Parts: sequence; structure tokens; C-alpha cells
Amino acid sequence: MEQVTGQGQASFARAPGLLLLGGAIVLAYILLAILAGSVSGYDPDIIDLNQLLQPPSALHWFGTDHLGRDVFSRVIHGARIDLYIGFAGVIAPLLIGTLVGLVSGFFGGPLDALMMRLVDLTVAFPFFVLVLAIVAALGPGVESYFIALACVGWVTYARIIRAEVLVIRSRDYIAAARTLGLHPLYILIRHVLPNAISPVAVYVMTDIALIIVFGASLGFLGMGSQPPTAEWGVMIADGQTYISSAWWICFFPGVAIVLLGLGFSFLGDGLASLLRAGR
Amino acid sequence: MGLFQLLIRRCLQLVPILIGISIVVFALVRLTPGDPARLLVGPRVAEEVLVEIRQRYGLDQPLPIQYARYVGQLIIGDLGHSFRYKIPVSQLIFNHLPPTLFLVCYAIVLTLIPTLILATVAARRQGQWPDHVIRVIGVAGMTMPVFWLGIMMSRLFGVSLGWFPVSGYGEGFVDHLHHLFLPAVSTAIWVTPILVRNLRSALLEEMDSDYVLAARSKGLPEGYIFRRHILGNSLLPTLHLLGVLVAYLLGGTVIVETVYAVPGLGQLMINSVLARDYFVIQGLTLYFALATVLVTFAVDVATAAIDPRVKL
Amino acid sequence: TIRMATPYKATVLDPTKSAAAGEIELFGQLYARLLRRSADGKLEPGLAESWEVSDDGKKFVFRLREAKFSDGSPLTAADVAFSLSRALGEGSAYPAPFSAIESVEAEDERTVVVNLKAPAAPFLGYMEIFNAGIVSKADVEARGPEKAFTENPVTSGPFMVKEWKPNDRLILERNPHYWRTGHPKVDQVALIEVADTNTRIAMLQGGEIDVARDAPFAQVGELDASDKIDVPLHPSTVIYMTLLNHGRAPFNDIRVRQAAAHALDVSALTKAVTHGHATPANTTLPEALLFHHKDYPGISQDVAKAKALLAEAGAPQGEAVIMVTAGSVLSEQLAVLIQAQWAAVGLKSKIEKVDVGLWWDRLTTGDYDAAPSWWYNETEDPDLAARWALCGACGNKSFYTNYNNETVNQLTEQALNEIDPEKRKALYIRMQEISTEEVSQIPLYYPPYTNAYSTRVKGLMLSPALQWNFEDAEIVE
Amino acid sequence: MTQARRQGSKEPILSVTSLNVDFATAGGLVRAVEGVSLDLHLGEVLGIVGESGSGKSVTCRAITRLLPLSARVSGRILLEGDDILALDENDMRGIRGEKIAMIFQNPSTHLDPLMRIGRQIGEGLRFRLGRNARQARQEAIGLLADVRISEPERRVDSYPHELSGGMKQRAMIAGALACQPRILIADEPTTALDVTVQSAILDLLRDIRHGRDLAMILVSHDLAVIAQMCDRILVMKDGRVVESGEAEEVVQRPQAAYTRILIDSQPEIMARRRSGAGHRAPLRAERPGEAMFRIENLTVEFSGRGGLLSGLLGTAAPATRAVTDLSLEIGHGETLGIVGESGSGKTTLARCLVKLVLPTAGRIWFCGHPICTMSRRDTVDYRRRVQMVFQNPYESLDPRMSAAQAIAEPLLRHRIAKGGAVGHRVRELMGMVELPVSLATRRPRQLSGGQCQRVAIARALAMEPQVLVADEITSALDVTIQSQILGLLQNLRERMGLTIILISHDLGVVRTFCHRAAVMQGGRLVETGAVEDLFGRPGQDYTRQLLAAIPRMPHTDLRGQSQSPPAAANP
Ligand SMILES: Nc1ncnc2c1ncn2[C@@H]1O[C@H](COP(=O)(O)OP(=O)(O)OP(=O)(O)O)[C@@H](O)[C@H]1O
Ligand SMILES: Nc1ncnc2c1ncn2[C@@H]1O[C@H](COP(=O)(O)OP(=O)(O)OP(=O)(O)O)[C@@H](O)[C@H]1O
Ligand SMILES: [Mg+2]
Ligand SMILES: [Mg+2]
Repeated sequence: MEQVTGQGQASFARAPGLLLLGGAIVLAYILLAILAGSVSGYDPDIIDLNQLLQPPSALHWFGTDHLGRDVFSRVIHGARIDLYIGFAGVIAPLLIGTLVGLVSGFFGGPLDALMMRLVDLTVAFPFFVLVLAIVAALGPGVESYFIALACVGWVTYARIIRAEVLVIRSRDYIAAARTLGLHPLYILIRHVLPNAISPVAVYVMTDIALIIVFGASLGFLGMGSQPPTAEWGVMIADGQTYISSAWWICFFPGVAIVLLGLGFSFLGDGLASLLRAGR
Repeated sequence: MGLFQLLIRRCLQLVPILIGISIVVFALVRLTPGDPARLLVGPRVAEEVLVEIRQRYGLDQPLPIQYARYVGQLIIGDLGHSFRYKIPVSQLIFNHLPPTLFLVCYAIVLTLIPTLILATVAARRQGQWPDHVIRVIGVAGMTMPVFWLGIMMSRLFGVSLGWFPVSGYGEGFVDHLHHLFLPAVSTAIWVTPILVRNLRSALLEEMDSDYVLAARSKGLPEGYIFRRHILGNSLLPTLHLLGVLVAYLLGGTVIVETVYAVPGLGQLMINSVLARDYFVIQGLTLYFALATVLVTFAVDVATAAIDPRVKL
Repeated sequence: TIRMATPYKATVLDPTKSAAAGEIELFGQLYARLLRRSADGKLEPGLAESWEVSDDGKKFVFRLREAKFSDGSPLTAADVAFSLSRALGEGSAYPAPFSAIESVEAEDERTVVVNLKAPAAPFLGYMEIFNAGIVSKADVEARGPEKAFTENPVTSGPFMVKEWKPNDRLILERNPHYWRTGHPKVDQVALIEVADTNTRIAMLQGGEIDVARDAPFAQVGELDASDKIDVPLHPSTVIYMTLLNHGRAPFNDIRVRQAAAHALDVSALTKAVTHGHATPANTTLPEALLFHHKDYPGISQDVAKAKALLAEAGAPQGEAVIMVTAGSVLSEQLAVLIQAQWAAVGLKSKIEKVDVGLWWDRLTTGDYDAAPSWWYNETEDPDLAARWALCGACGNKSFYTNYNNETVNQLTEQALNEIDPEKRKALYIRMQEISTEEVSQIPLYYPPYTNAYSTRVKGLMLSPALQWNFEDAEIVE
Repeated sequence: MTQARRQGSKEPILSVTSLNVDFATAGGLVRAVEGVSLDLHLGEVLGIVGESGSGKSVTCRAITRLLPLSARVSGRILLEGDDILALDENDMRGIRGEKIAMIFQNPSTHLDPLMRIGRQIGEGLRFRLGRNARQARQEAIGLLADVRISEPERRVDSYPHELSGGMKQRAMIAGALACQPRILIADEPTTALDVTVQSAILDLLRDIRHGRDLAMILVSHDLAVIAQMCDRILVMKDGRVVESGEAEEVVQRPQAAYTRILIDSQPEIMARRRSGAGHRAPLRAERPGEAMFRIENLTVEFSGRGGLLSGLLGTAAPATRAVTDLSLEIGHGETLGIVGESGSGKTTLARCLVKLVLPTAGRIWFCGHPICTMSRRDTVDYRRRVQMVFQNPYESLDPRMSAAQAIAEPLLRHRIAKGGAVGHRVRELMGMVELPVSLATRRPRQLSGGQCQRVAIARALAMEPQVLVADEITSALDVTIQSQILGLLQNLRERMGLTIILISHDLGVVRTFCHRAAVMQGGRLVETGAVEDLFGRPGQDYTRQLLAAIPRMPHTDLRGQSQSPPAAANP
């Protein structure tokens, strides 16, 4: 007697695996962030001008940077600020974008046209002007970054989810829900959203990683974290002049971001396959 | 309704938005601290000089009057002059447009094919090693800051191997291809993984749908089923994501342009913002709006072309 | 062709319309001046063959040599008078050097007379600086100042504009009518604007350019070690310092300022930031200027004293704001170091990174406590430097620090009119002593230029006062 | 001699031995098929009948190895001596399409929404038989004509969503027949077809079977169809085969108890036994005043879409008229049957009634209120009173909601039941439609066609509507459950005065269950009248054709029946 199971394995059997792996990685980071103080051994901001640019050693596992700070403890402490940036930065765009995409795609008509032109406008809006204005108004810092992101980042979510909704709304189960006299908003939340969310679930995890990286790229506008905060993106940016002489300054924060990105990637895919299996 | 009429309608819908965006941008840039006059002539100038410059450009007028003037100019098709360069904004934009356009198209070309291939492989080998390899490389590519990647690539392909120039735009098509290769690749390296992740997920979603089953029941080759049935149905969300990304890229890939010294719109924008070159910022904003509408329109047309259930 | 990548932008070609670094370096290539400096920094005849000074030092008579503009038209005294009047008159970006001038007259075709309000020691030197360049009166009047300087300006210097792509590059080609026959030796100079340091270095290493302006200190050693690249570390008039806002607490209190200065280990800090390539600063004026007070000990690190001073002043409330321009790596590093060393003596501070525009706004409105920054002087004479950085009555509140010491203000004016170099020296030394003692700013270090040159280029250098000698440089293959 | 006997000595082309199929579900492994064995010979038609949810579809899919990933299959399936379960995907692909083709039970989801149906039909031709695009298209048109789709040249370029339920089903059949398979597995291929088309399709299958020695497995709830078409019959219940044998034998002398019930509950038979109208409550005295529904000059058009290029050139395809100038009244408590050709606009009419499709012209009144101009609040109220069961129940259920959730939703949202009463009511409703409680947590994908259908019915009934618009509610149900559901509806009709609009292809059901019937063709109302009149003295040609095409249970010579060509020639 043989066992034959379609091709490959059942996708929902795999979902928890990916989710677990991704969750474990992200959780590990969260733990590191919480316990940063006791794990790292050095104060991340302590400057030691006698220990500039030391290569990795038993004393300094990841070496020291151009100001003699311990890269290992900076990487560890970086988890704190970077997780914060990632999560806090994604939340508003996610919520706003999802809402706009849902409503716009579902109700269509003039509302949709209006919303989509608003999306166009937002995409077209000069981001740097926005950033400057926000920084000028609120002062430099990560919070300004979040606000700038919230103003702009939702667009992507809105477009993605709207594309899904446009197809879903013509399905019979939505028609059926209508004939049940259910409130359109309820239909939107209960029937449309769960069926449209999976690309968003994947993108949001990508987005978190992008937000962390992008923050560093905006440093030149006074955006993102302020020195001397240990933040991976900034550490990499600072280290770029030392690429040939002190690779470790960029390398370890880079690895930290990649690993975290992987964690989120697993999480996103796991979530998506869970959603798939939920059908 | 013909496509062309639709496009016209889109552009008409754009008009109020343009007005809105121009007012907001106008107000924002002017309310943001930072004196264009000082940035224009260097730090060591005397206060009187600054006053004189502000007067000359009408910056001392109340905002509504300044705006009215600006709109008056716009109506006769004049985007104004750059404070810094004293040349028409339209000319400045026109000069910086080709590199950006070229770069974006180049990057898209370099993105699309790998995206399709990688997403396909990842989806079909879901959970197997090719999937994981693609994921790891993708995440690395995505999370690698562009400025860092730029340095590495310049060093490797520009300095050590000498295969590609590390800066500039070049003269003539082939030269553009050569010069913009590294910038385009650097862009593709972070755009591709984003698209791959999304496409992969959508592919998986469609792969166990009933019509795929039906296609299998006809004994069609897997490759064909994939291309004709699964891909088309999965493409929409990714297409929209691509649309947004392209729209952003058309606004100038600031960092890539900076790292590879490509004289594109992104650089122009950031420099103008830093220098508070108001009219350039505003002119660029109008351009962005137009570019965005065109891209969105293209995506919407493509959506309707792919999916008959979606009406334009 | 000599190709140079520089972070400084060329935005205007009118010599009177800007005093920003990119233009300062450029104007000299386009517009010849009455005097010029030799390779060793001596003043020598330029467009003026010779000159005479009246005994009271208030009247200068310049004899012009036979010279032509790039369009072939003759360069006359009228052009000189026209140009100098523009430079000192309304609409000039930087009239300060010419403030002593009462009138400029063309006596005849060849003779220019300059009358001063009072004798001014640095005056001759000012006839050499970037905005004293001579432009064609006929052309400017014919085309109007906007057009004349955007489309193919008529130049008098070694080069003329071949192609200008604003915000990208400026290509200069040799001016066949330049008065120094045989110069320039190269046909073209391309000034390419490249904001990113690493890109400039990569371009140089990849052979795409011949000169990279401002290599990072971290890479100087490595670059110099390459046999294709030289980094000669020529002296500059640049000084890195920290501005302190005297206009508000805590730094309105001299004890806190002194504590802040004593808290810093300037030489360690210099070494860390510049990898030992710069000299720690001992006074408030740049080292490369005339009359720099070489032997002055400066304020040395003394943590105990700093703490004592702070205690005496009463511990400052809150955190001092250290404002830095975003994108300036060095300033940011300095800020971090300063913050740490201040913290060690109990002076709390936080760093705020803002973009250049905002930085200037906040600086001029006094919305900061400390601001690590840098400046340079366009001449080697300290007059303008003192007016800029030390004088509280010269229009910019001592670099917007609100430092205002009557004595220093008086000394500034006195030194301008004093002709005797020895006496001038004494005046400037006093000014340096007073201002350093009172911690008008905290001087940090005097960096050299870190321009990196391909070995293809011979004889090219940047003078301390930011003038290139492209006309003397050659390409050797 | 039947075909089977002629070939009896030969090896069967397909032989299934003790097939077991389990599904991994949230609640553990669920056995769907247990120990099923069957043999199929060339030129033979094997009928599978059985209770809804008894594993018919699963068995069929197991044979083509197209079960979902959560399925565990064991047993042996030999195709010409090769064990299919041991083949790899590549070899399997060689088998599918040419050797075994499958018609799925649920045509609408089995068609790619983005591909024109002509292409979908032609795909097999191009890849299996190497036709080029033009040839494939031509053949697709031919096939569409074979399955009686009118205007095949136009329809070949339609997208699935532009087709009616029956058209999709026929497109599906055409696609399966395209590559001239040796074995055809047809899972309820005619549920959405009206009797005329159905008989044409059955004729077509019969012709192919004779012409090409096709072996066929036919799953159907329609015993008459099975009896007409099949040589042998397999009766399934609860995943097991309860009886199998020669068709004649099984029909005439059913052995298993279940088979007997099955045959007995055949509505036609029932109707005959119960002297016509007995089953149907007489319509209560006409209530005075307004009719429940008054439809006046209803016209519905769907804008055509001729692809992007033609859109560009301004030559978009002409609009499709689904309903043309239709006027009709439906009284309180009345049961109106709507019958008619597939694609004649029945579903469109139904969708108009529940405000899912807005009429292009014409008006509809509900109890004197025009429904098209109702306010939002009135609409909610209206929808509480008028419920619809969709033609394709599977599509009408949210893929993420379990059966119980789907049924509970209206209860909760409209506060029809509260707290613990909800669960109770859900179970009650499931019981009413004969759904085992064990299916409560299943999602639509994990249910059989008939089970989905019943979930949809229960959901509609949960609203306690005054009007039920039922689009083909019986087609996916076996006769026993069918008669139970009809009994339930009748009960409701009698107790609560439920008005029912029943769209059905099953004229037997309409005749026994409805008071009045309306016949539609090409979007127009051809004829309406009391069923007795209509069925007894049809006034229109089309109605007569319909009646003539009703498949009947053979009572006498089965052999003669199955070999005589058109069923329409029957008395
Ligand atoms: N993916 C699945 N997961 C779990 N159970 C399933 C799945 N698919 C089918 N089943 C169950 O298997 C049983 C047999 O289903 P099948 O579809 O074969 O029924 P059927 O005989 O075709 O019924 P119908 O006449 O209603 O179509 C049903 O009880 C059904 O609920
Ligand atoms: N969305 C649509 N776009 C275009 N044409 C449509 C659309 N929906 C239905 N039609 C067309 O309208 C006509 C009537 O379809 P309808 O679904 O009402 O038929 P039906 O009577 O229910 O048929 P069946 O018995 O096969 O379900 C058909 O020709 C169909 O192709
Ligand atoms: Mg079934
Ligand atoms: Mg229908």
C-alpha cells in the first residue's frame, strides 16, 4: 500500500515551520533588544580614543569603530532602535494604506477615482520637501521619520490591496454577502479583507526591512536617528569610509539587518501560507 | 471609450490635484526654515545683500501674492527660473530628465526578467533549497543599503576590474548603457527582491486553484500552465507594486544617482531642496505628478488588459 | 583635459554673485585680476603691470598691461573700474573686502585709480581675490548681467566656459587670449560635481578623473600609498571649531565656556578625527593666515578645572543642543566626541542633525548652543577672518555666536588701517589671545587639504586661499 | 449484448482496487473514500450515483490524481496495467488529457478567469495534438457548436465571467473532449443544463462513445440520465460502494437498501405515485392587492468587452442582452418555477430580483415598492426578506469561512439569534438541510458540491426570508436529499407562506413543486402559466421541446433505450 500525496507537501503543514522560524528570529532580536544592556558588556556609546578601529578580538568581538566604540554592543543595542523604527514606521502606512485600498477598490466609482488621484498625488509629492518640513516642525529624530513615512508609505499598500479587491468584489461570495443584507463595511472587513490581505502580509515584512535601511539613507536630511545612537543603518553609513581598512564596522550591522530581514521574510511567507491554508 | 480619451480624463482629474499639490508644496517649502538667499551666495555675505536678493526674487512678499505670481507664470507656460542657476526651470528639468528616464527603464529591464525567473523558481520549489537561496540573497540585496552596495560595486567592477565606469551618464546610447550599468544593477538589486517576494506569494496562491487543476487534467505542460494560467492571475498585485516603485523611481533614485554621480532628477531634487531653490522644487513636483499619472495609467491599462473582469 | 571631481557646486558664473566655496575656486579660472599670486604665495603683477601707492596709502594707481578678453576685445581700464564697482556695489555677494574703497576710476585706457577711505593694509591682497576678477563691461551691458553670465560669459582669465551643465559639470577650455602667453598648458578643465566622497575616490582610482577634492582622512594614507595617486596635504586656511552661542545659557557664562573648552582633549580628538593629518588648533584663527599666534598654548584639557568652573557657575540646566549639519561626517564625529567629553565633566548635551538650510537659519537666529563647524578665509590676510569670526560689530555677530568684545572689535578696525606689518601682527595676536581666552569659539584643528591627485597631473595645487593654478598644470602620460 | 459484455473477456482499461482517500483536516484525518473498487472497459459507461458527499468526486479525482495536497491516497489504480499512483508527475501528464480527461463538477472555478474560453478549449489541442493557434481555434469553435453553444464564433472569445452557468459547464465539456481521450470522467456534467441541451450533450457523449470506443465514468444525481446512459452502475454511500452491477439490474432490482430509497425518491416516480398535485399545496386563495413582485419591461444588458486593442480602436464588442423586455408578476406565497434554455437569462433575472444586477431598463416592484430606487436602509430590510441561493454554491461561500460560520453570520449580524442560541440554531439549520454536524468546521474547499449547496441553502433560510430565489438548488443534490430539501421548502411554504422562485432545469421538480412556471428563451419570457396547463398543454414550441427532452427512467428494455439515438424521440 502506498502513500501518495499530490505533489510536494501540503502547504499548511509547512506554514507553521516558516512562521516558527521567522518568529524565532524576530523574537530573538526582540529579546536582544530588551536585554541589550546585560548582553553586550560595553556601553555602546563609550568612546575610547585609544582603541580606534581595532579588528575583532576576544576583547571586542566585532572590533571597534572609528571612535573606539565597541561594535558588538552597538549592534546589540541597535536592535532596540531598529526594531522600533521598523515596527513603528510600518504601522501607520499599513493601516492607512489598507483602509484606503479596501474602501477605494470595493466601493469604486468617484470615490475610487478620487482616492487613486490622491495616491498619485502622494507618490508625486516631493518626499524630501516633506521630510524637511517635518524635521523643521518637529525637530530631527526618528519620530519625524515615522511621520514622513506615514504620509507617503501607505500608497504602496493602497495600490496592492486595491488590485486584489477589484477582483474579489466581483466574486459570488461577495454578492452572496450582499444579498444577506450585511453592511458593506462589514463585508469589507470580514469577507474582502481576509481574502485580499496576503500580498500585503508579504509586503509589510519586506517593508519593515526597507524602512530600517532607508532611514539611514536619509541621514543627510537630518532624518532618522540622531548621533550617537547606535543604529545599524547609521553604523553602516559611518563605516563606509573605512570599508577597505576596517570592514567590521559595516559588516556586522549589515549582517544584523540581513538576519532580521530574513526573519521578517520567513514570517511574511509563513503568514501568507497560513492565509492560503485558511481557504 | 478609447484609451486616449481615458488618458485625457485622467489628466483632467489631475488638474485640481496639481493645484492642490502645488499649493501645499509651495506653502511647505516656503514655511520650512532655511533662507535660499544665504544658501545661494555663501555664508560670508552681508545681511544687506541677503535682503536685496530676497527683494529681487520677491521672497519678501506675502505667500499668497507669491503664489499668485507663480500661477500667473504657470498659465503662460513658464515654470520660473532657478535661483541658483538663473536658467529656466524647464531647461534644468529637461537636462536632468534623460539620465533618470534611461536609468529607470534600464533598471526595470534588469528587474523584470530576474523577478519572473526567481519568483517562478522560488514558488515552484517552495520550501526547497532554491527557494531558500533566493530568499537569502534577496533579503541581503534588499537590506544592503544602496550607498554601501554602490561603493562595493564601484570598487569591484570599476576600480579593480575596470569593466564599468563608476560615474556619469556618457554620450550616446551604448555609452549610456555602459555608464548606467552599475547604477541600474544597484537599483535592480533592491527592487527585484521586493517584487520577487510578492510575486512568489501570489504564484503560490494561484497554484492551487481549481482552474490550474483543470489545466493539469488536460495534461498541459507544467511550464505552459505556469506561464499562461498561474502567472497572469498572480501578476496583478505585483504589477501595482511595480507601478508604485517605478513612479517613485521616476522621481529620481537619489541615492543611486548620488553614489554614481548620475546627473539625474533625484540629484536635482535633493540639491534644490537643500538649497531651497523653490521654483525648481515646484517644477519638479509638477513633473513628478505627470509622471506618476502616466505610470498609474499604464498600470491600470495593463490591469484591464490582463484581467477582463476589471474595467478601466 | 584635467578632470576634477568636487563636492562644491558651480551655480553662478558672475564673480560678484557668490562667495561659496565652489564659486571661489571657479571664478579665479574665469576672470583674471589685477594682481596674482605666484606658486609660493607672493603677490605679483597680474593684469596690472605695475602699481603705485600714494604716501598716505589711500590712493592706488594701477597700470594695465595689454590684455584681451576671451572674445578678443581689448581689456581696458573702464572694464576694471566697472568690475570693481560691481564687486563693491549693490548686489555684490561679498563686498566686505572692498569696503575700504571710496572710488574706482579709469583714468585712461590703461590706468586705473583706486581711492580708499582710509589706508588698508590688506588692500593689495584684495585685488587678487576671487571676486575682484575683471569682466567685460561691453558684454555685460550689452547682454545684461543675467544672460552675460549664464551663456558663455566673456572671460579674462585662463579659461572660458565650453559647456555648462548646471548641477552636473562645468567644462572649461583654454582662453586663447589669456594674457599669460603659454598658459594654460592644458586645453580643458572639467569640473565635475560629485557629492559623494567615496564616489570621487572610486572615480580617481578608476581613472575617470585626475583630481578628487576632499578625500576622507581615513583614506589618505591608503590613497597616497598607491603609486598612481598622490595626496600631498597642502596647507589650507580652513579651521574646524565649535561655535558656542553666547546669547543664551549655558554658554553666555564665560566659566561654562571655559569649562567646555577645558573638557576637550583637542589633540586626541584631532588625531581621532583626522588620523593625525591635522594640527590641533591653538587659537581662534586659522594657522595658515598671516600673524597666526604660533606659540600660544591654547586651552589644554583639564578635567578638574573644567569641573571646578562648572561647579562655580552652578550646574547648567538641561541639555545643551549641539547642532550639526546633516551630511557632514566630520562635524558629526566631532559632535559625538565633544558630547562624550563634555559628559565626562558633567556638561550634558544632545546632538541635533539638521540640513544646511535649517542649520544656517537656526544659527543666525541663535537657536543652538554649540555647533561644530568649519570655515576658511579667502585671503591669507587675517582681516576678513577676524571680521568674520571674532568681530562682534562687523555685521555677523562673530559668526553668529553673539560674541561681542569691544576691544576685539576696535582691534579689528585698527588692524585694517595699520600698515606696519609688525604692529599689525601684535594687534592680531592680541585679538587671538583675548578671543581664545574668552572662548569665543572652541578651536579644534587646522586641517590640510586632502585633495588626491592622479600622478598624470603635474604642478597642480590649491592655494591656502582656495585658488587653483590650473593654468600652470600639465598632464604627463 | 451490452458493450461491457462484448468486451468482458478483455482486460479492463481502468481498474481501481480498494481505493482509500483520507483528508488531513483541522480535526484530524477524515476518510472520504473507503475501499472503492471498480473496473472500466473500453466503450463502456460506468455510472456512479450516490448520496451527496459520498465520495464520488473524490474517487474521480483520485483516478486522475488531482486531489488537493491534503489528501492521502492508498490502494491501486491500474490504467492499462500501469499503477497510476506509482507514476511520477511527468508520466502522469502524458496520461491526462489524452488518456483520461475530466469534466469537473464545478465549472465556474475550473475555468481560468483571465483566458478566453476558446483558448482554454484549444489548449489541449495545441499541446497534446500539436495544432497551431488557428487550427485550435477553429476546432474550439467546432467543439462549442457540438456542445450546443449558440453563436460559437462569438462565444469562443468570451471570458468565463461572461458566460452563464450552463455555458461554462459546456465549455468545460468541450475542453475535456478536445483531445479525444480514451477515458472520460464526467463529474455531474449536466447539472446546469436544461433538458434540451442536456439530451443533446448526452447524445454527443453517446456518439463519441460508440464512434471512438470511449470509456466513461459518469457521475450524476439524475437516475434517469444514469439509467439511459450507463452499462453498469456503482452506488456509493458514505465513501463506500454499496452496490454495483449491470444498470438494468440495479435499476429494476435494487439490492441495497440505499439504492432502493434512491430510486424511490426519484421525484418523477414520487409524483406519479402521489397523484400529481398531492405533493404541492394548492395556492391559497389569491390575496387581494399587490403582487409580491411585479416586473415590468425588464431589460438587462452587459456591456461587451472586446479586448484592449478593440477598445483602442473603438470597436468594442456589442453589448449582450441577457434579459429582454420581460414582464412578470409573482404572487404572495406562490412558487414560481423558471425554466428555460441555458443562457436564457434566468440567473440574470434572479440577480435583478435581489438587486445584484441593476436593470438597464424596466422596473421591479416588491409589495408595491420599486426596488431599484430603494434607500440603503430599505435595501437592508428588503434583503432580509428576499434571499437568494446562488447557482454555484461553492463560489458563493467565502473560502475562509467554515460551514457553521457561514450559516451563523446572518444570524449574528441581523441579531436573529443571540448568544448560545446561535450555535443551536446553526445546528438546527444544518439538520434541516441534512448536513452532518461533523462538517461544521469545514471550509468550502473541503466540502462536496452538494454539501456546499446545502450550506448555501441553510444560510439563506437562516434569514427566515419571505421570498427565496433559488437558482438551481437541487442540481447538486442526490434525489433523496433533494426530496428532503423540497419537503423542507414545502413545509416552510405552508407554515410561513414562503414565496419561492425556483430556477431549475429539472422539469420534474418544477412540475411537482411549483404552482406556476415561466419559460424563458433567449432572454425573453416565452410562456407562463400554471404548471398543469403548461406541462399538460404547452402553448409554445419551445416548451414542447423542453417537455419532450425530459429524460425518463426506463422501465422496459434498457438496452434498446441506451442504444436508440436521440432521447427526444421518446414518447
Ligand atoms: N479537501 C477536503 N478536505 C476534507 N474533506 C473533504 C475534502 N474534499 C472532500 N471532502 C469530503 O469528502 C467527502 C466526499 O466528497 P465528494 O466531493 O467526493 O462528494 P460527492 O460524492 O462528490 O458529493 P456531491 O454529490 O455532493 O458532489 C465529503 O464528505 C467531503 O466533505
Ligand atoms: N457579466 C456578464 N457579462 C457579459 N455577459 C453576461 C454576463 N453575465 C451573463 N451574461 C450573459 O447573459 C446571458 C444570460 O446569462 P444567465 O446567467 O442569466 O443565464 P441562465 O439562464 O442563468 O443560464 P444557465 O442555465 O446556463 O445558468 C448569457 O448569454 C450570458 O453569456
Ligand atoms: Mg461531487
Ligand atoms: Mg444560471
